[in-house]
This record gives sequence, C-alpha cells and structure tokens, in this order.
Amino acid sequence: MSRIGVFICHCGENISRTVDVERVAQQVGKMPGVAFSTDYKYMCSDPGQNLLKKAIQEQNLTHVVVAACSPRMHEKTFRKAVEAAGLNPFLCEMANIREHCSWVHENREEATVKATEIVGMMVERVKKNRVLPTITVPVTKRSLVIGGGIAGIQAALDIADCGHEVILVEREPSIGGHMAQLSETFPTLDCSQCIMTPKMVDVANHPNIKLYTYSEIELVEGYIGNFQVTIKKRARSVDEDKCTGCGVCMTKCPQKKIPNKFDQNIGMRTAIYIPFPQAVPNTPVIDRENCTMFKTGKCGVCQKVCGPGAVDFEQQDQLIIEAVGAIVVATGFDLYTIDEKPKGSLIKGYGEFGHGKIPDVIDGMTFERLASASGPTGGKILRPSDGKEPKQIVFIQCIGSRAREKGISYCSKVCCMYTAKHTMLYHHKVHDGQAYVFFMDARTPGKSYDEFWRRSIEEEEAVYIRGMVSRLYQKGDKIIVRGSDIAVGVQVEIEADMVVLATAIQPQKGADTLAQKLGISYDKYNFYSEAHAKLRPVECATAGIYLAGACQGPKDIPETVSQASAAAAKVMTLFSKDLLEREPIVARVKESGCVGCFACKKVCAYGAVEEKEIRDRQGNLIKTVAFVNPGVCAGCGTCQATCPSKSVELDGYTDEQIVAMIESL
Amino acid sequence: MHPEKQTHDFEPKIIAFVCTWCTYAGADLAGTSRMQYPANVRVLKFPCTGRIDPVFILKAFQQGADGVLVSGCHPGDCHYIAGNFHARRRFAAFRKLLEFVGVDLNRLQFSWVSAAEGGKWVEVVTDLTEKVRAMGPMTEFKELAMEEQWSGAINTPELKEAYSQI
Amino acid sequence: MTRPNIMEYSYYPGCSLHASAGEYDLSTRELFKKLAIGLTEIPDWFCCGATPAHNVDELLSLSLCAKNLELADKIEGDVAVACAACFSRLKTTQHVLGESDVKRKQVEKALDAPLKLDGKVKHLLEILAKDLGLERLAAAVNKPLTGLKVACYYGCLLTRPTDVPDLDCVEAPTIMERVIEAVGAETVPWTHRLECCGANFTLSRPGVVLQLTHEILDSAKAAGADCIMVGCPLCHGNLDIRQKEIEKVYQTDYNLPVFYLTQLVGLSVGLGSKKLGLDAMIVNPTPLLKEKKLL
Amino acid sequence: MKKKKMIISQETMDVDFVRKVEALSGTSVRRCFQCGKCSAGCPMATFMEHPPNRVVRLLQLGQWQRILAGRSIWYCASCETCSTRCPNKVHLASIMDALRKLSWDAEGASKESYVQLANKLFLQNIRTYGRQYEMRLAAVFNVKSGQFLKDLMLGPKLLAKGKLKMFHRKNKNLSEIEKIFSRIEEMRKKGEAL
Amino acid sequence: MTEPIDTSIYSAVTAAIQTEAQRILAAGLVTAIVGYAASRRNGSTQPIIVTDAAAAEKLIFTPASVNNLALYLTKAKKEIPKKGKIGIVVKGCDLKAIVGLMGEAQLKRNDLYLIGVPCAGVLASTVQPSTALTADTIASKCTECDARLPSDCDYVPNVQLPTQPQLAGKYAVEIARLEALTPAERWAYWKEQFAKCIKCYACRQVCPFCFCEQCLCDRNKPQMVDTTPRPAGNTAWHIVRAMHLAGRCAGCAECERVCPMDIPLNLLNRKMAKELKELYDYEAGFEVNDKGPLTTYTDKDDQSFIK
Repeated sequence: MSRIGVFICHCGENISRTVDVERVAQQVGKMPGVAFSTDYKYMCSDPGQNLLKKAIQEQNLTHVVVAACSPRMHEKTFRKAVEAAGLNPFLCEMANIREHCSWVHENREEATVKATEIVGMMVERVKKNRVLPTITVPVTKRSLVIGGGIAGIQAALDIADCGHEVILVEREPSIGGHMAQLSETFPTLDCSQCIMTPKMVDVANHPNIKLYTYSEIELVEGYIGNFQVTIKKRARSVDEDKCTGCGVCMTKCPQKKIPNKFDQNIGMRTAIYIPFPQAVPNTPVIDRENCTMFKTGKCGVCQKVCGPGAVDFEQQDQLIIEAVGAIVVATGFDLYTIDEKPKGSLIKGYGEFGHGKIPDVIDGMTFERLASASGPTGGKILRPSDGKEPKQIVFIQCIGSRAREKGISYCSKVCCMYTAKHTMLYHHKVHDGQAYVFFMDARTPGKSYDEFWRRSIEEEEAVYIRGMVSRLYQKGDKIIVRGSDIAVGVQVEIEADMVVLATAIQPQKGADTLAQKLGISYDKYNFYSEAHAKLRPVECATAGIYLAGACQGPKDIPETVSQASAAAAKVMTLFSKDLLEREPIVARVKESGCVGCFACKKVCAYGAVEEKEIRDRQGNLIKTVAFVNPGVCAGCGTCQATCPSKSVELDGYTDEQIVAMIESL
Repeated sequence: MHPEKQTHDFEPKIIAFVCTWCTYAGADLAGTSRMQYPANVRVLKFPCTGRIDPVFILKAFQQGADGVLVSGCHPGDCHYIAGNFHARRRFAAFRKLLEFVGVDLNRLQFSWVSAAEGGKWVEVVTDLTEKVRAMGPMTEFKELAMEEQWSGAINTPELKEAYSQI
Repeated sequence: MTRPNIMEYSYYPGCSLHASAGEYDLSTRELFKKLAIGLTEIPDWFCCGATPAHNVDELLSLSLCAKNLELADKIEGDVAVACAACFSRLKTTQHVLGESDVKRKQVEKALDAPLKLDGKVKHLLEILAKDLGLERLAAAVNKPLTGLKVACYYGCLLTRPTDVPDLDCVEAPTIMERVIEAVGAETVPWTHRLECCGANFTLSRPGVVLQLTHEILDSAKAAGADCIMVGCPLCHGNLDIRQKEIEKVYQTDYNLPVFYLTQLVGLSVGLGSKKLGLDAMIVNPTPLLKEKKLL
Repeated sequence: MKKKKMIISQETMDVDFVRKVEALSGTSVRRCFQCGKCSAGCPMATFMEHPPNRVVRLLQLGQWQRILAGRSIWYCASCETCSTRCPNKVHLASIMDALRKLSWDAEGASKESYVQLANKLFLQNIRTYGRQYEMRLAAVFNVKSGQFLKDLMLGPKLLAKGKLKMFHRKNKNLSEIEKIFSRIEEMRKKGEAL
Repeated sequence: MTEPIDTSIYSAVTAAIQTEAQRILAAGLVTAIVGYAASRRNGSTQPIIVTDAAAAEKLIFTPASVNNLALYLTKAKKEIPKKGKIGIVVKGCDLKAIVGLMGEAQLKRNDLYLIGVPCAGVLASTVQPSTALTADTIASKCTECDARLPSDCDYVPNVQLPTQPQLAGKYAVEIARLEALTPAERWAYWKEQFAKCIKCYACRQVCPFCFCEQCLCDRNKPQMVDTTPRPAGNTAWHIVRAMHLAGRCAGCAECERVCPMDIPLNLLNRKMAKELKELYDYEAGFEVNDKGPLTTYTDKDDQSFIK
C-alpha cells in the first residue's frame, strides 16, 4: 500500500487567494493511499523543501504530490528534493493548481473544487508511478567528420583542438572542397586559397586528426556515443607512407589530356595526379579509368620514375572500422547543371539555353576557375571555345533556383553575392569589357553585403537588368541573349561573348544514400533536415549526429564556418561527460506481447525501434520483436498509441497512469 | 471586484488531453497572463499528441465527460518531429468512427494551441464549454453504463413475461 | 513491304488539309499507303476550333475537341493527326479534362454524352518515329535524300505546352531531324526552329506575320538550308504562301521551298511528284529537287 | 495614352474578377514573382502596350480594366512560349484566353480589333459548316474589315494551285454541332458555366 | 431481384486447382496446401490442409467456399507444416488480407504459393450452403467486390469470368442510409446492434488482422475496455475493434459472417475504409505497403476539423 504525501502550496497568496488550500489538503488527506497531507506558504522555498524532505523521512512516504505551480516551473526542483530524501525522483508528481486554476478562476468555491480534483487526479496517477532509474550511456570520445570542405575542416579542427580524436573522411583525393576552387571571396575579395590552404595544412599536421581521403562511408551502426563506422578507403595506387610528393610521376605520365574536375574540366591533368598544387595530402592518386597501365597493362612509367617506390598498381580498396561517439555531417553542395535530365526526373534542365551545349555558356564555378590565379588560364578571363577575351559578358541569376517548373523552388542564397563579385573580378581583369546581369531580386542580407553589391554597380559599372532571359542561342561566334527589362517594359537583346549562369546549389550527389546509411532525415531536394528549424539547427533528429554547412541548405562561407563550429561545440558538450545521462522517459517493449508488426517502427521519427530476434536455447528463431534503443528514443510515445496490443509502453506516461487519471474524474 | 459567479443549471465536465510542449505551456501562459475561463476543464498532460490513444477519448466519455478536447502543437512545431502529424491522421479517422456510431462531434474538439497562444487556449476551452453546456449532458455512454446486460432483448414481451413469472 | 497492314489509325486531317493544305493530305495518304499503315478518316469530323476557339471560348474549344475524340473512338486505332494546331488542341483537351472535374462536367453537359478521352492522339511524326520506328522507316527508303539540307521547323505548337504533348523535349526536340535523317537527308542546326510564325494573325494582322516569318526564313537561309520541312499547315501557309511577299517587303531573296514532312519522306520512298502534290507548292521545288537528283 | 494614377484599395482591387480568370485558366496569378521571362520570350511583346509580365502584375493588383482597355490580349499569338518557360508554372497563355473570354461582357473592353472579327467569323463558320471554309472566311473578313483589296495578290494564285476551294463538303451531322453551341449558350444563361 | 449469378466456371476452377495442387505437391514446390473441401452438410465446404499429392482431388471451389483461409497462415497455423512453402487457395478478397499481412511483417511472399481463384461471388452466411447463387443470396461483400480476379498470384486458372449483373453495393447503400440519420438515431441503431453482442469474440478469432498475442481488451492493468458482455463494454469493444482495423481491413467480412448475433460488423470496417479512401486516398489490400494510412502522414493532411 502506498503512503502518499501531498503538499499544497499557497504560493504566497497566488494560490490561497482563490483556492481554499486548507480545505484541499483536508479533502485530499481522506483519499485512500494518502498518508500525509498539508499546506505551506512557499513549497519551493528552502523551508518548504525541507518540510517535504522531513515528511518523507518521518512519515515514511512512498510517493509525493506537490500541488503548486506548473511542473514546467518546479518539477525539477521537487524531484531533486525528493531524491535528496532518498526516494526515486520519478515518484514525485506536481499538480498544477496555480496556472491552471487559481490564476484563471475567480470564484473561490469553484476554484477550490477544481483544485481538489486536480490534486486527486495526480494522487491517483502517482500511485501508478514506478521507480525509473536514470538512463546512462557510455560515450566514446572520438568523432567522425564526413566531408573535408571548409565545414568539415572547421569542425574537425575545433574538436581536435579540444583534445578529442577526429576521423575526417573525404571522398576526393584532397581535402579543400569547393572553397579551394574559388578565386576570391565576398565581401572582402580576399583570395580563397590564401585563407583556405593554411587550414588544410593544419588538418594534415594535427596530431588529433586522422585523415582518410579518397574514402567513403560504407556503413554506420550504433547510436549516440557508440557508433561503429565502416569506411571504404579506395585504392590510390600510391603508398602514402612512401610517397614524398616530389611530383616526378606526374611530369612523366604520358596521359596528359584528361579534363580536371577540379578545374571544372577546362584544365587538363595527367592520369596520376593531384587535383591542384596545394592538395592535402600531397600524395598523387592514379585515375584507373584513364591510366594506360590499367587499361592496357603496358606503361608503368610512373612506377619506374618513382624514387621511393611508392607507386603500387596492386593496391586494393580497404575497409576500415572506426568507433566514434559523434558524427558531424559536412558533405556540402554540388552545382545544378542545365543539361537535359533523364525523363521523369524531378529536376529539369534548360532546353531554352541549349542544354549546356553552347561552349561559352558556363556556370559560376567555371568562372571562378577562370578568374583564379592558379586556374587553367592563370587568372585570365578567356572563352573556353576559342580562348578569346569576352568583351560583352552576361551573367544570369536564379538558374534552377526559384524555378519550381525546373524542380527547385528554393533560393540558393549565395548567387546574388557571387555574381556581384564576378562582375567586379571581370571589370578588374577586362578593363574595356562590359558586364550585364539579369536578375529578379538582389538578396544581399549580411554584414557589408549590400554595400558590396552596390559597389559592383556604382563603382565597377556592371549593368543590372531586372528581368529574366527567355532564350540563349549561338549566332556566329556570339551568343544571343533574349531577355526583358521589366522596369522599362521592353525586350532586351544582347550579343554576348560569354554567358555565366548562376546555377542553383544542390546537395552532393548521393546525399540521400548517405542519409539512409546514417539514419537521418532529408527533404525532397536531399538537403539534410535539422532537428528543429529554429532551436536545434545543427542537430539531426537522430541523436549524436550533427550538421555543418551546405549539406543542410545553401550557405555562404561565414555561415558555414559558424555552423561547423556550432556542430563542434555540440560534439564537445556530448564529450564533456563520460556517461550520457538522460531522463528515463523512454519506451520499452514487452516482448511477450509483441507480435512484430512493427507499426511502432513505422511511426518512430527517431529510428529508435529495432528488430530483435528471439531464439530458443537451440538457436531456433521463435519470433522477431521490436526493441526500443533507450539511447535513441526521445520519449514521444507515438509508438504506444500506435501499437494495437500496447506491447510498447512509454515510461512515465503508461496507460495505467493515464487511465488512473481519467478514472479519478 | 469579484463578480458573482453566474449560475448555470448544468456544469459540463470537460476533459482536455494536451501535449506538454505547446498546449500545456499555452495554458500556463493563460495563467501567468491571468486570463479567465470556465473552471470545467481538467487537463491531462502528455509528452506529445502522438501519445494520445483514441481509447483515452472513449474512456473519458465513458467516465462521464460531456466534452473532450485534444490539443497539441501546430503542424511543423512538434517537439518530436512528427507526433502531431500522426495524431492528426489518427484523430481524423477516429472522429469519423465516433460520428458513425452516433456521437455528436460537437462534443469532441481538436485544436492546435502553441506555447504562445494563451488567448487561443482560453477561447478554445470557453467555446467548447459553452457549446457543450448548451447541448446538455452527454447521456449516451452514461445510459449504457446504467443498463443491464441483454438490454435490447429484455424489452421483448416474451422475455418480460418470462421474467415476471420467475 | 510485304507485310500486311500492321498498324491502323483513325485519321483526323483537320480543315486546312481539306483546303489550302490539300497536298499535305494527299501526301500523307499516299505515304501511309506506301508504308502499309492503315488510315481511316473519321467520318464527319468537325473543326477542332483551333486557336480562335480557345482564344475566346475555352469551353467551346474543349467541347469541339471532345466531340471529335468521341467520333474517333468509334474507329479502331490511335488518332493520327497531321496538323500541329489540331494536335495541340486535342492533346490539351485530354489533359485539361483529365485534370479538372468542373470542366469535364461542363463539357459532358455540352455534348450531352459521356466523354471518351482515352484514345491516344498522335502526330504523324510520332507514328513515323516511334510506332513505325526509324529503322523500319529507313528500310523502306529507296531514294535516299542524300545531299538535301533540310531546316526542320517545329513552330510553336508541336511540342507545347510542357505538360501536354509528350512528343519530344519541349525546348530541344529532335524528332523531325531524326525522321528526315533516317531517310537520308542532312539537317542544319538553326536558331528559329521553335519560334512562332504568328499563324493566329494570318487573317487579321498580316503585318505581324510577315515580320515573324521573315525572321524565321532569314535564320534558315543563314544556316545554309536548301529547304524547310514543316509538320503544320499553318506554318506552311506563312512560310510558303507568303514567302514571295516577304521577299518583296524585306527586299531579300530566299527561294526556300517549304515541304511537308510527308512530302519529303514520300519522296524518299519513291513516291512521285503527282502523288505528293508538289505542284501545289507556291515556291517551286522542282529546280532544287532536280539539282539534287531527286526528281 | 495618358497614364492614370492607380488608386489601390480593397475596393479598387477586383479580386472576384481575378478569381474568375484563375478559374477559367486553371492557373494561379499570385504565383508570379515578376521575373519577366514571359516578356523576354514573347514574339509579340513589341506589339503590346502591356508586356505579358505586366498583364499578370495588373491582375495581381486587380486592375483588369487597364488590361482589357488595351490591345495586349489581342496581340497574343497563343504560341505558349510564356507558359512553357515560366519558372513558376503560371500558364500565361491560358490567362490570356480567359481574359479574352471575359472581355465579352466586360465594360470598357477594346472591341474593334480585327483579331476579334476574325475569331468571330471563324467560330461562325464552324457553327454553320462544321469545318473551316477558308475562302469564305477570308472573303467575309475582308469585306467586314473594309480591306477589300487585302491579299488580293494571293487569291488567284492559291485558286490556281487548288488551295482555295470554292465549294466544300458539308458535314452530315451538322445538327450536332449546332446543339453543342446552343447547349453551351444555355449553360451560360443559367450561370452553370463562365 | 432474384437474378441468378453465373457460377458455371467454378467446376473448371475446381479442376484447375486440383491439377495445380497435385503438380506442386508432387514436385515438392510446397509442403502443404490450404484450400476448401466438401463438408458433411449438403453443399457446404470446410477448410482443409492437403499435404499429399494424392489428396489434391479433395480440393474444391464452390459458392459455399466462404472462409478466408489467410487465417490458417498466421493465427490458426498449428496444423500446417513449419517448414517449406505453403500453397493457399485465395479469392480476391482473401488475397487482400494476405497482402495486408505481408505489409505488417506477418507473412513473407516467398513462403507462399498463391493459387488465385477467379470468383463470381460466394453465398451469404444467412442462406443454406446448397442454395443457388443469385443477387439475393450473394454475400454482401460480393456486391462491392473489386477483385474478382486476384492479381500477382503464382497460379490462376485460365477461365473467363462471366459478366456480372450490376449489383447495388449493399454496404454503400447502408452506410449512406446511416449517414443520413441524426447522431441520436445512429446511436440508437448501434446501441441496439451492440446490445446483442455476447462477447463471444468470434469476430476477433476469425479476423486475419487480430493477430495480437494479447488483445488490448483482455488486459486488466489498466482495464481499457470492460470485458463483460454489457452494453458499455460491448460498445467500447466494437469501437476499439473498428479503430484497430482502420486502414488494414480490406473487407473479407469474416467477422460479420461468424457473428452469431448478426451484428453488421463489416459495416463499421467499410465505413472506416471509405473515410480513409476519402481522406488519404488509401485502399487496403491492393499492394504490399510498407506503411498504412495511420502509420504515415504528409504535412498536407486534412486538418479542417482542427481549430
């Protein structure tokens, strides 16, 4: 038989002014199971809490109900007090007779009756409360960062600087990502590589960072604090330990005309290559698809010229398993192309712009490579078709972005700013040239951003035309741009030498596959979803996984760096304790009743429900039931409401507790 | 200052199932803002509307509730990502079932009340209370509880006769 | 072709083919006969309403097309359509009535009959390129159009709007090129393949038509085409019939014969000038065809 | 034309008219964010006083009178370039259709266009003959529009080439077409259709 | 309305089932076949489990083949072998249950060999099994059947289904009638129906979807539903039952067939199916769905009923 203690708070006069607290205490005191009932001026004050503790000990109480303010206010306070007195904190409940009663009703009689009922309801509930031990999960204090662009690099450096080991995985042969491709950065026009490469070197030299380039995530198992990650390290065909990075192999490689993806395919590279001179690691990789040795079995020049003997044609892909406690996803973005898309695809291309077949119609990233001092043209703006300098250049914004007809309705956020930057770079490099920009809206919120855009117009003389372009076509060596200026209300035709399209930012290819491996959610465009748009913008709904950079949505560099540091801070918070403690309000499966229909699994937004096989002693499968991982469960209880046999139950909100409350009324 | 309480012939019993993050907090806000509303409502707190089983509504009616309110976070605001979306479907179906067996749906109210909508909480509770008050007591389930077994059959003249002979 | 008729279509010629575009009708029938494709003209078909009807009265336009589809339903096979405008209207009708319940009910009421919209509406190009297939088409060729440089002109309606005809890519179609290359001709890339010729204003504002058509002819000529191929009698009307007038107004000289696709394909499978109605063309094609040794 | 100041208020924005346009065209006017791509590609934009994007803008503001008073809608060639390229799936060609339809009964709409005359004759031809009768269409148009000599050059040449038929086949089921016309008229009278 | 219904194909169907059963048993493709066999009462059938090719000739299909045999694959599977594929004779309506059970991880397609039956209808539970099938004697569910020819089966006898007379959908008519009533009138109707219930749970026993090991309604901590056969508990039971089947029940109507008190149980299920079709365009039983209408959602779901 339970011995329940009930404590009615006056809250100064806040409650007692409208509720006859003594009468409530008296009435409730008569309820079966109530061993002690009293009222007090301020229950939350130290004397009030002491009264509570004393009563528990003296009266040998088994459960406690504090009738006072909202549990959102003081539930923690009283549960702590109860715990200090030696009871399990979850045997204490609060009855809200202030916010839900004394403050919202004026009639004393009515309020007193209601308060009595509210307290009575909580008395019935608390009888069914069970001892709930706090859940603890051990935390492996190593983290995985997926993606070696500026987001991944920043997150990795921050975590590593705090003394925790970081595994950084990058798909390409070098870290650096898109930022390494950029020429200058807005709004200050400082050289991208000048600020990026020192960070890349820091990563390479950091004792706490283990770098896997040319590698991908194969499998992710486990949960917060305890992930096992399988990484596929693709064969470089060059031994990283032996290679000195001298580069002789590259100078001797006979295959020299392979389009370099890093240079947006306008520059060429060899079959054994590093994508760009400042690559980290500075170890070449053999592109097996284009290598003569791999294609014909004859060549091997690189191997012959390699002094340290690092070239290894026999090297195999490797699978490496790493244990980590937290994961930062920083896979970044990819640019939309105007090419013809496969039939039935959600995203469509731009036939009216020639489906990408007009050679001098390029995208913004290609312009970056043309403008980059270390790029294929040495920083000269030259047309891909004939190498001439374009004197009339047209920039068109919102290509793919904000075009639901093409399948993308969002704004890509950075294009207005980088197009303004492009007009400046162009003006600096081609003094007698003229830049035109077709745009719909200029979106330049950000520190010094709008000033930057205005500068491109007022000082760098770019001509901005508010209106879109309907068609582009080649006529002789010119590209005819047919647009409109909606401010004037006329059609505009420009004979351009080159056209630069500000194409939309999309998530990396394969973002969805990675999300499925990680068990995180993503939107219809494959951008990863944060747990809460406003309050938890760097966390995934899946505990222990955090987001940084453009994989979550279009972002510029400062925003990406901020989010990466925020993600690192979240990881460090997790790593600040050896054991992860959490409220034991989680769902549990009663295996005897479960028939394995997995309705619970279907509705669980956190992927907390797993399938568990039950076998007899001989190892024969008896049945497959649901299992709720307490480390992952967030405690919403949707599973229980869905389970037809109620074989899964949410601790703290069991059917028994709820029905007891309903029946008390 | 204290106005005389209006007297009514009938004080309905209203049971509210609410989620802790939005509606419960909204009701708290109504309190801290000292808004006034009828004292008929009894609030049961759940972590999420996703936890609210239709059986609870049934149980509430059987237990003598004259009106039931289910309230949670606005779509997209769920603390648990999608609990309210699941609840929305579940209750869309359940209310159709109750309607079909003859429950007047005016007694069953669903609402989204956010933590910032103290005023809306007051409005929803007041509206439901007054609506149900006007409808009078919910007698259907109470009558069922009062009836003996085989109620339908007892009324046949043959059985009545048989009973009277016992 | 030794095989019996394996493909059967109901045929909706449209008004122009019974008047100004008689040669399109004639060459279509002859070509299909030669290719052993069955065509049965829909008895008592009505005008589809073309642009004027939907321009001012969508309900009428939908009703007329729905009526024609109902008539076509009585005949075996998909509906073969020659005119791009009729094609676009019939397809649009199927699409709009499939999407909107309100409009479907209104049209049902106007027709006082249940709608029969399931028949597949196909432009002749589709039948040649997809149903017959380019390989079989090429196999039927006995006089390849070698050396003939053709500018394929789609006009505006053949591929539009996006969500209705599934003939080919809306912005960069290649179906005409594929068909005519299959019979041995060369095609020229040019810029005005999809521009509108202004057919809607043939009657009311010929000035507009002259300007638009002039740009199209200019572009084809600049691309080095010998001739233009069309799949629409309205385009043909403007490009062929008005060509001399444009030459006069704009002081140029084009001399670009404008063929219907069935005429050129017909030529390649060995049909003669009579059966193709070549003498009905305003810009005389004979010198060109003789030069290319095709006549 | 002198431009009148636009007074904007809930009274002057005729939302009902816009709703009618939206119902007839099956497309949303509010979706347009005025990028101007329609006007950029329109082959007829140079002939219009309100380029296509502005027609939509005026609809967004409920100012249909300004559209219908002008000739823009009558210069639309129905080539559907605008609809095809609109990034927002605004079916502008259908909006143009709807506006032309609604201009029948609208006050202050431009009535004298040749295009309207041509359309009217075209539809009359269908009602009377079931099909187009190009020769008659052209002849009557020229007479009614007072351009007796228009395209005079073309006539004999076309006749010679067999392109203008003096006589043509009449449909056997002409009564059916008449019924369709009259049923639609009936529906409109009863307010069952716009 | 005593229009006869053509069931002449049933003899050909029977022959085809026998041949196929013999073939697959003999070839070892399956270890057992669940089907119908003649029962003692004139014209009636009963479920049978055939494990021997020689016994395949016992299998028949007649208008009295009313049972939904899907039950023998899950709840009542004691008699079927544990190993190997199981063959089963299924009507379109039964197949829907199997499809649903696959979606709920209770059955695996690979473990089954489905012998689909082209079906012109079966008899109502209220008539003698030897009665001829007519528009009057046909089971209510058959008047609304949309799966006369089961699809995606391993084997379907190659017979031409005769054209059916147009039958008025009995449930649709009854649902429409009830919907037109006032809530109080509906309450009175169901009160009378539920009052008849004796809580024999035959409906639960026969339902392929009531596969819980312990029914919510049998639990006493807490007691969610009163277990005694009194009006309050009866009403609660039937409401809970309908809710648990919503989005899952595809209308085999076995509950209604076995109900000794003739409570129109399938009416509730059909009503819920109708609502879910209208709300979420979901129909149970046509394809194996990972998620049912009540275990998924979209952010655009109807919420016109929510303030």
